[in-house]
Amino acid sequence: MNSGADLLRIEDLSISFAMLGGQLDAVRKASLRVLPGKVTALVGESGSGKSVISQAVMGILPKSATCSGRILFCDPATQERPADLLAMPRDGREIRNLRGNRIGKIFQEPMTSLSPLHTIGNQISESLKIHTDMSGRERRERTEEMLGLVGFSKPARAFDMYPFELSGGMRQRAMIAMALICNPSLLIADEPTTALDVTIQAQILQLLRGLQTKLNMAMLLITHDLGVVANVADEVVVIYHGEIMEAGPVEAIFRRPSHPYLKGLMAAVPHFDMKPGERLKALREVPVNTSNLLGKNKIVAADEALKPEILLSVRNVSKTFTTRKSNWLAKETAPATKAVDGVSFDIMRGECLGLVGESGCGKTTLSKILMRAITPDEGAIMLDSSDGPIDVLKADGPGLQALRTKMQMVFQDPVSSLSPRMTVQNILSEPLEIHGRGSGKSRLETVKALLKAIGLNERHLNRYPHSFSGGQRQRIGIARALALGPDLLICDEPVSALDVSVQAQILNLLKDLQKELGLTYLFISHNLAVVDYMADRIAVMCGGRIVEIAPRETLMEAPVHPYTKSLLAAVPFPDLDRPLNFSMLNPSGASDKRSWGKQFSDDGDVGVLTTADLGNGHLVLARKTADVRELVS
Amino acid sequence: MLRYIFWRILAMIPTLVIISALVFTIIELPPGDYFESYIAELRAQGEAVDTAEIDALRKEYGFDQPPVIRYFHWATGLLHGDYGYSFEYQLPVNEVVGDRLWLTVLVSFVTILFTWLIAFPIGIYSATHQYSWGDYGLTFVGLIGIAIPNFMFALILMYFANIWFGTSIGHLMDQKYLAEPMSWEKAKSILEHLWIPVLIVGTAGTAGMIRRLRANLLDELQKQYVVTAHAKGLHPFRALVKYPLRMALNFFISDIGSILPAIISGAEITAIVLSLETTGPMLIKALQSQDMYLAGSFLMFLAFLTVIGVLISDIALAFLDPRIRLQGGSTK
Amino acid sequence: APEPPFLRPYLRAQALPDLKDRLPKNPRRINLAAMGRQPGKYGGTVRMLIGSQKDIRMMTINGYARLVGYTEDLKFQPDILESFDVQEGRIFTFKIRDGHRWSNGSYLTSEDFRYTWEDVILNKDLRKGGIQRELLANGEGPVFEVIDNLTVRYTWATPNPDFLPGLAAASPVVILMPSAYMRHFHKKYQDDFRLSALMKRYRVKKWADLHIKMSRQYRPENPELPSLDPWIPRTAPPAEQFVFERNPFFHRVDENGLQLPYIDRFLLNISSSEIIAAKTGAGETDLQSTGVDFSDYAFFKDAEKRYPVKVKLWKRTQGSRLALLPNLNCADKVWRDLFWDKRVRRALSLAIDRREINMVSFYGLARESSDTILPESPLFKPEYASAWASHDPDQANALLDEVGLTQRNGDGIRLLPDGREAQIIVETSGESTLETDVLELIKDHWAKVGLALFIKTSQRDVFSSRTMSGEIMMSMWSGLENGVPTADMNPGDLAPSRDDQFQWPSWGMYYLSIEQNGTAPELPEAIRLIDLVKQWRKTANTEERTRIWHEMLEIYTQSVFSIGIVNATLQPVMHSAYIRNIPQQGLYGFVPTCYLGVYMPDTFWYSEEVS
Amino acid sequence: MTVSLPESGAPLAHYVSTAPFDPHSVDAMSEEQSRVYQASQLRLMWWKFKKHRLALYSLFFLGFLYATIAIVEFLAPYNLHTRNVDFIHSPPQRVHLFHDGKFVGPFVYGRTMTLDMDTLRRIYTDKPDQVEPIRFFCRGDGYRFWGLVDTNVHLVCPAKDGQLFLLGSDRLGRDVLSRILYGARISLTIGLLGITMSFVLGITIGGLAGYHGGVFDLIVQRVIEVLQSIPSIPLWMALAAIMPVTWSPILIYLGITAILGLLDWTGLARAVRSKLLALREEDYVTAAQLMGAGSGRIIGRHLVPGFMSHLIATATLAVPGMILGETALSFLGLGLRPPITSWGILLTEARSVSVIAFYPWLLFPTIPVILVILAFNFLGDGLRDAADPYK
Ligand SMILES: Nc1ncnc2c1ncn2[C@@H]1O[C@H](COP(=O)(O)OP(=O)(O)OP(=O)(O)O)[C@@H](O)[C@H]1O
Ligand SMILES: Nc1ncnc2c1ncn2[C@@H]1O[C@H](COP(=O)(O)OP(=O)(O)OP(=O)(O)O)[C@@H](O)[C@H]1O
Ligand SMILES: [Mg+2]
Ligand SMILES: [Mg+2]
Repeated sequence: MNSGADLLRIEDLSISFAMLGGQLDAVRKASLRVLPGKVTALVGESGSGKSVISQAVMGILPKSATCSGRILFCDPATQERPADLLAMPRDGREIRNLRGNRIGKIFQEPMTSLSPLHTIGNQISESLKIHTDMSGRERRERTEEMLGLVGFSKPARAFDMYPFELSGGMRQRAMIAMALICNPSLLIADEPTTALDVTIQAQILQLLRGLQTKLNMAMLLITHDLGVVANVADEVVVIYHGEIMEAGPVEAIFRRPSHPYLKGLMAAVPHFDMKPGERLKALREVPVNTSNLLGKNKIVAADEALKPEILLSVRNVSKTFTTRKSNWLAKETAPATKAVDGVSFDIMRGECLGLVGESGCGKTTLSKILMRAITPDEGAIMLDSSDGPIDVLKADGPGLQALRTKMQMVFQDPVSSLSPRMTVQNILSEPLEIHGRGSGKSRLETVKALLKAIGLNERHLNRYPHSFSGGQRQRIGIARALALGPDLLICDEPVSALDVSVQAQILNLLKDLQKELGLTYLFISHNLAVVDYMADRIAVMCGGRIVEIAPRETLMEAPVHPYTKSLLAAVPFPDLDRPLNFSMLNPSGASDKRSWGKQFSDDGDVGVLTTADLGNGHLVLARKTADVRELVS
Repeated sequence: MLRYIFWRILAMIPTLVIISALVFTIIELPPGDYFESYIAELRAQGEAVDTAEIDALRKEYGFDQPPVIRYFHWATGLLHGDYGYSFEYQLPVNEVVGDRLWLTVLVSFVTILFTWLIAFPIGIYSATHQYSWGDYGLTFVGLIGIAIPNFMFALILMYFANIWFGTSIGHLMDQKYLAEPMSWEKAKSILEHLWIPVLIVGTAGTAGMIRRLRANLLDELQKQYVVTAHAKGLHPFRALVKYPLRMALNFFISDIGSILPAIISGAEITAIVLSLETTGPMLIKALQSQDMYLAGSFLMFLAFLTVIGVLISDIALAFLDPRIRLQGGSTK
Repeated sequence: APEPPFLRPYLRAQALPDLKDRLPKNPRRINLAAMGRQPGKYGGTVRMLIGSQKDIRMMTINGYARLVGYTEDLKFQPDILESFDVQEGRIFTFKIRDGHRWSNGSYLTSEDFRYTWEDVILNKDLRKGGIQRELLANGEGPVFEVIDNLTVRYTWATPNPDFLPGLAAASPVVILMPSAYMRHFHKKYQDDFRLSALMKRYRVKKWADLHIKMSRQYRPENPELPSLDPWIPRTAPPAEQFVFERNPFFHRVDENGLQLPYIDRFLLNISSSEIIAAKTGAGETDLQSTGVDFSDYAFFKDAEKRYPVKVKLWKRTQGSRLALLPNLNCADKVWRDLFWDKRVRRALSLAIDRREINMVSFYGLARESSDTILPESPLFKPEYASAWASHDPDQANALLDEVGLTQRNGDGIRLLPDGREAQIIVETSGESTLETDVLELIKDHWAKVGLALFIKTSQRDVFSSRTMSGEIMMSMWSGLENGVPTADMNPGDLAPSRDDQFQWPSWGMYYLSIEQNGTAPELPEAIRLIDLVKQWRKTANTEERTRIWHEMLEIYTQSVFSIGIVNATLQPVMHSAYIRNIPQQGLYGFVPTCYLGVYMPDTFWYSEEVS
Repeated sequence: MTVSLPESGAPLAHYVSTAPFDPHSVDAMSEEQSRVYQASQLRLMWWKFKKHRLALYSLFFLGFLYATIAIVEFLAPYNLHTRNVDFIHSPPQRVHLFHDGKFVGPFVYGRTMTLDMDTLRRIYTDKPDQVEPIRFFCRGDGYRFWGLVDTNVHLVCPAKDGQLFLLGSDRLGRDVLSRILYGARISLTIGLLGITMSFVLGITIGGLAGYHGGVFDLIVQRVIEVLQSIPSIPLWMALAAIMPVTWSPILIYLGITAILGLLDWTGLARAVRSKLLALREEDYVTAAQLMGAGSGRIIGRHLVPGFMSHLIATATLAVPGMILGETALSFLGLGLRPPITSWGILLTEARSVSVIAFYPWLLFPTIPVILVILAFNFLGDGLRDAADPYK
């Protein structure tokens, strides 16, 4: 193993963007390195320049960017002398030979990074086509193998699927497969696991680690999940506003954080031992005038008692997708996916229902059904709004319009859910315009207040979505959903792209709103600590069904379903002393029903499972025949 | 999809019926009929007109009957493959068109090929080298092509080709080869003449293609998935062709519906000026002299091609972009 | 005499008899030297351009083989006929050349006349319109007799002055068809089975259509149809190129005994009218007079430098190249009253500066004249041409004032009695810029006498119905079609006799429909004119006819029924410099000279040297 | 101070930045910045637009052109129909400044015409001693300005009793330059109506069909098929024939343009539709739907902007059609005809080979056509850039 020389040495890198009204310095004289076979983690606040650095390494900065400094790359596999990547001609042969081949990159936004017109198999195997001389069949085999490695249960089928048919997590895994397919010696992973549930995340981390040892692959890991950092990184670099604040071996960083910024970050991480009512400590707490923020005043406390308890009741909702065959002239025999399968639950007024579950288990689909963005095959949904009950699936005309103000959603994919040709100001004021809230001027005020609440400011008003960092975009999505002051807010991974401190800020904001205005949340997240912090009750989904639902404490402390249990076991902690036990993890994913007890699995029979009530609102999906005690044991 | 195609083909029937009615109306619209314009022409040439005889002819061809009845006769004729009778040529319509059809297809086909061969590379170049001298220069040349009216361009080219290369004026070949069977000399003569209409019609069309392709490409080039492709080490050109170009083709595909009929109808004005032996001038002539069955059947044929073209374009669209659902509404 | 080399293959194959047997016993002998031309030799192909397929009729017109035709100075002469005899202007006896053969070799006999008369003209299926106008005298058809195998006679009760001109016309009256051939298509002679097979083959629904289709002579679309023309068609439409080859049985010979025509072949290529001039100027035609205009002359002249071509300028025969025709039947009462006043018409004519128009559009080479006959006509008198055709705005103003149009508005435009401005809308088919240009000029001329002119262009086919209904106030069209008449030609053009005369369509209709439709002429001059036409038709006496012609011309020009501008405009005739015998000067027109017809293109020949 | 890396491969020291740290330090905005950040979107677009020099010049050029339309009478040295029959087909006159080495200011030499009776051509020769200075702000042909005031003031006029044919004269001795100036009036205005109509219809109908899809789309597509099946030339012919003959040619042309505009949207509609069929699957459209946005808004604010480049390109490409569309028709004897003048008419008047051979200056009207088309295209480029968020 050659760990002699740095694989990647970034020296005094500065990057700035030419913008109207002057230039924006995204990175200022940053230096860092990656050793062969080692992992350097780059952590830092959202918008601090992490992605930009990674783009600079790949030579794919936008044209409006200018950069200076040196990026030396020395590939041990080819025994070449260090070469300055910045000095290479843009899109020249030299750099192209490295890209995708010696340096792989996992992009932060998996949806937009994949071409919508090509199957993922096509896009993944393309790297092989460019850099190897494998035959078509070999490429397909290799790709399917890779897809299997990143956790696709049916790789052969996934090969022929289009990105829009995949869930967020699946796309991210496709992206990972694409970056790894050529066995690069350097992997730049920009938030590689944000859309993945903890079990898959653990599986991916394990895979990466395997490659690291097996192929001596080095990794520049960009993440804000300190838990992941603690588990995989060898060296850590902390960046803030484009400047390196602290750097050192992982030991030093986690045991002796010195810089106030790093300390703040550490403090902002939500953890499982938080007392009820304890607030997260954000780096900067922005006091918000909540009532002003949402454009309408709501005195909740007064009439809360009058309202019925249940805000939204969902009964027996199902949705099946038929995948589009790439050869569609043939009879449509493509297997159907049951994305949501007979889901029923209630959301109480004022509560926060957490929804967790494996990637691809149907969470997004379910939430879109609730929002009427997808029509379910069957089921009923009733919303008991402040103006009387609304049948969500049947509403139309003014009823539908009213419904829209009552329910809002934060999309999982922040990039694609923002109109690329609207400025932030347009985006945020649009819901107000649609529903005729306020005058032009007051709307602008509201927009500014919203921006402030999510930690952005006026200078961002006139920018277009593409010029924001991943986390910034996600926050814009949250602000938009909040603008109307809905009764029910569905948050699909609202903080996945946020660093812990901003995450704390946003979570606190959501909590405040809940408290003061009585907002209700359906909170989808992979980050169990976050769910733990936010939710009053937690529902666990697997394979399109809700397998367990219970109040937070019950679920966290006494999970019953094996799937829930394995989820909890896979949570990485930002603590060097509590490393993930990779060997304990189920190699084929937590949803592998074979490892479940027989009382929980249906063994392929339909209709043998039913919800068992364990009391106290704790429901579990189990065989009709199983009795309660048997389950708890 | 097969079902969709099936339904679409069914839907073509009422469409074609409506079109046939419209075509008939359009041909009927101008006051008078073939015989009147025939009389007018005879008079303009100083020939005597036997009105009684013409009245008899008119009766003969049913022109004393109401248009609706004539429409039915014509439409049922069409169904039986009887395209009616050309007054002007005094022949059944299908005999009139004859060889012209193939010459038209030849000219149009070469023109379209020329347009694409020119427009695609230039469009791609312009988009990737936005605001370079090349971009400006090619844009300029392309725009000149549409800025000079075809008939004038035709006259100019024709004149100078005659002066400089001694090419005979107009037509698709030197007149002496007209009656001859195909030979090497004749083919050469055709080539010598072909480039003029191809250049004229081609340049008139390329600018549109170039500019639209450029615009669409410019939009797509900034998409993240292009960056991904670059990050895979794909050659920029290959990346461009595989990803953004395919996206940008959308507009192009949606236009197939009008390409098919254009192949047959050809660029009428240019063809008239150059006196090409194609179908365009024949159509115009038939319209002008109100030779209604010739014109009508011709238009119907074009309409049929349009309808087919639209169908092809829809199917191609679904091929091109898997997200496109042709059947569903705006919500999934 | 030598055989044409072109026919050699046929002769060798014995597909044709020798020249001696091909010619009638008494062929028509043309003495070229006496005509001031050179006798020539056989051979050559002439390329000619036509604007549309219909223009293959140019071969019939230019070929000009008629039973009776005009000489160059417009006298009747027998051509296909050996001789003809006219008694009392109503008894016409025709003598056929002995041994005259159709182009397929069958003999021409009285039977062909009989067939045409009895089985075609009198057949109700074939002639739905009845007997042609030219064959009617006083509404009655002739009595037809076969005197012998080579002699026929047509006898009318009253004189029929239109008969011979009809036969000599560019588009002649058909009284002769190849009966042997045509019988195949005639119900009377063909059995039903074969007839229906033929109908199927030629895709026609009725036997009459078949007969009409196969017998078309004026537009020679049937290459099978036996013909008497110098060149016979070899191409069936549709085609882009029509080939005509010499008729081996043609009945004319030159003084050396060579059978005419000299030229073997004509190739007629269809070109769009837009490029006929361009092609002509590029030397791509050997003989071209149609589709080219005076405005192309400079271009052709330039081509003389580059190609072995020559361009000649002939005179057009129209009474006026362009004429303004005030619609005396126009619906607008006020204007109609004004137009009925001859002072107004005269004023309109006097106001026009013909000199300027001549200079601008014709290089001063045309003749400024009223719409009347040309000096080439034996009936010409200078006073006809100069009648009200000088440029005299003062007199025009005076005339208009006299009429009572004294009020003017601020722009100097006169006001009509009802207070409207005097705006004259002139409609034109606007097919050439010449018309609009001339109108532009006239607009200014008329403005000087206080009349506003507006130009409106409309489609040619709606023109006549709109004039008829009085919607058109004044139109621009060509003047008298035949500017070189003889007293024996029908003077109907000068009187309201047809519905396509745009100055009095309704009156013309009245006469044409034998007082069934239209309205009776109301102006005394018009009534007189039509009376004179009737008189002319009744008399067979040339002197009497001459008198009538003069009276009519006098009335017509003095009344200014049509406002002529310039006549004797020039027509370029472009030809290969190798072709001989094309007259330096000629009268060019459909009537009466049949374009090149009376100048006998069958006597044109190719020499080895350029002239 | 910045971080310094250790030697290649050496262990990394624990580095801590000593720079002052304030989490609330949002960089203070400079005045320039705050101006930018507060600016309205239109203003931002204008700034971006301005950066495209050529587009800016094009805008000025077109603005200037449209302004001149209003005062053509003043700008043109002659009136539209002023003729001088002594100067038929006179080639362009050169403007000189010096005569005999002396500065005289802009002038042209007087000309004489001789008729060559052999070739029937007019030969023009400059008279080397006859200096005809060009006059400015001078009195010339009278005209009624905007139908209100009678005046005869022109920007430039020929010398008294002299001629000024800067671009030559035509077959009636009319000044080509003046006719081009007058022609601009019709060429630059009437066609706009048709373009606007077809654009509004194309975007709306295509947008609705693409966005809603389903049955609506099916119907719209059938309608489009029907309309596309009718080639425009026969339609022109039919319409031209049935328009009341009493209408003025302008009115007829306007009417036909309008009707064609009503029918011409199909191509655009199909393009819009197929693009929207794809775009409507984007998440941001769902997001907008969930906000309660109506179809109009979604199409107008979310979808169409994503298609703006294409629309702008199409619009600028429609300009040649607007200017020259009528040439094809005039050519067929439909549409506008003399004496009304537009660029198209001026060009169709030059439709014989002899013009190209002898009077090439009659082809001058192509130059303004080319310039206008180029200007519109560059303007379109600028607009595209201004609307482009990635710029
Ligand atoms: N194309 C661009 N044009 C202008 N500014 C940009 C562009 N891309 C990024 N920026 C700016 O550069 C800064 C750094 O962005 P970057 O994407 O590197 O953040 P990041 O550290 O990856 O944040 P996150 O964790 O939220 O993804 C941000 O302020 C962002 O607004
Ligand atoms: N448009 C579609 N066509 C076909 N299948 C789809 C479509 N959308 C989603 N699916 C399938 O439905 C299943 C559920 O997807 P969904 O997006 O709801 O997952 P998720 O729970 O949100 O996952 P993640 O946490 O990874 O985002 C997946 O198997 C996915 O492949
Ligand atoms: Mg980032
Ligand atoms: Mg999801």
